[in-house]
Amino acid sequence: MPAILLDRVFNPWDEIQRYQTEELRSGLYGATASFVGTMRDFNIDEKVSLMTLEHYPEMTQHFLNELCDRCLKDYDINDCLIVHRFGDIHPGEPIVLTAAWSAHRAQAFDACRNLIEELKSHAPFWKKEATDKGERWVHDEQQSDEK
Amino acid sequence: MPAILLDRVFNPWDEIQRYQTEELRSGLYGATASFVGTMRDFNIDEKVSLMTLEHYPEMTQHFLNELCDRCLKDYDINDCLIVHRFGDIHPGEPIVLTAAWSAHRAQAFDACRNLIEELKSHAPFWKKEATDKGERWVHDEQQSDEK
Amino acid sequence: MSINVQFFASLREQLGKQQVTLEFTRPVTVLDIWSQASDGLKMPNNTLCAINMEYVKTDAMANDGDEVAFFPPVTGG
Amino acid sequence: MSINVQFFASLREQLGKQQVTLEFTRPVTVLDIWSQASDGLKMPNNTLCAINMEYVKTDAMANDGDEVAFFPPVTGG
Repeated sequence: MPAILLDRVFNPWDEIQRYQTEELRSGLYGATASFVGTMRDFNIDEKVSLMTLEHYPEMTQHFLNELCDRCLKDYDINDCLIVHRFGDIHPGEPIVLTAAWSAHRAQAFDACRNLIEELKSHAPFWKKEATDKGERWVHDEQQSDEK
Repeated sequence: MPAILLDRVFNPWDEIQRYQTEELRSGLYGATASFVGTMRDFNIDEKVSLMTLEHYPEMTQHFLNELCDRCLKDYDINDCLIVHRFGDIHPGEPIVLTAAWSAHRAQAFDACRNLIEELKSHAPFWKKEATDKGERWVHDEQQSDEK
Repeated sequence: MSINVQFFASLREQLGKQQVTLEFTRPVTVLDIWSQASDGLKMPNNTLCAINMEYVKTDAMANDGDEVAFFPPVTGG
Repeated sequence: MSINVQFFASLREQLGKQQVTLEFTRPVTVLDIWSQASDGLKMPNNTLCAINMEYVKTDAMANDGDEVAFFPPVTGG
């Protein structure tokens, strides 16, 4: 149930695979739900060329650790995983992965979705986009337009 | 938006990756939700050593194609994917993958979940398990215990 | 008219056949087809029926050349 | 008592500083800390506050050695 912060490009499918191969007993779980958030190359009708993700390292790690702990308590799951980028991110690159393993698909889906919803609402990250018209901080109201 | 039936072991994470690399423009979608159903090595308190998945080839393919079509109409998604095994399956092996790509995470989650729920309710597949006590057909009421 | 009848899973095993082709001289429902194909076995309550790959109810009419299938509740995914 | 104050994102840019250490001689609230650290800028309505990595309201009390952070609504994921 780790939460991993990364300052480099990552492959979410490799991360899921590596984690379940190394940490989970094959045959234990029947359902794996995952979500991957990827940087789009447009947002609110403007072309975005680069995004910089600022975070508050200790608090972000602390928050995501607690989120995983709560998720394991609140849902009937075997395990869960969060991977999140920070720093400079280019269009098409993955930003975040959340995943949950369970015996039951409803619990896997609900836990996976809870992870990303809580992360988006409360984890201390801030996006700054570079567009044709210059840099701008993404505001929370704009998130809904984004993904 | 293909539905793929396979009679061999497949790696769901490779399938997602291959599909989105080959078929989707990077930077187009912001949200990818996926579900993987895996064969567990126990069900209803019995150890299961082998599962045979029977299907009705033409109808199963037809049903899954229609399901993908409907999903693209009913949800605001860029694309979706179904991969499903048939034949002999061993514990730990993936049985099914559903995935949906969207600009919006809620639509990606809802579409992905709709695919697996509709598939489980209506796609013509039948599971037969080999346990210590012999072979048995899995009944629909037992599905809920499984995943 | 000729109807191609298919059975799957536990129904296939119970009836001891996967496929049979039946001839009829008058229009028939899916239930009529079951009666003729099933050697006297009453159709289990939860049986699902399809004509040409589409789910139908037991009172649906089949036409010449149709493929009619009977199977138990599905358990895929 | 000494308080380590941190600012992030647009607040960091607006105030032109990421970190400042303040000294107080009496117990203070998070809002008091903002007032002393923000060079007269009124706290934006949507500002989030944390003491030692936990979200708090502006009337929470800070203790010696605490890290107090101010930042705009979060936009991760």
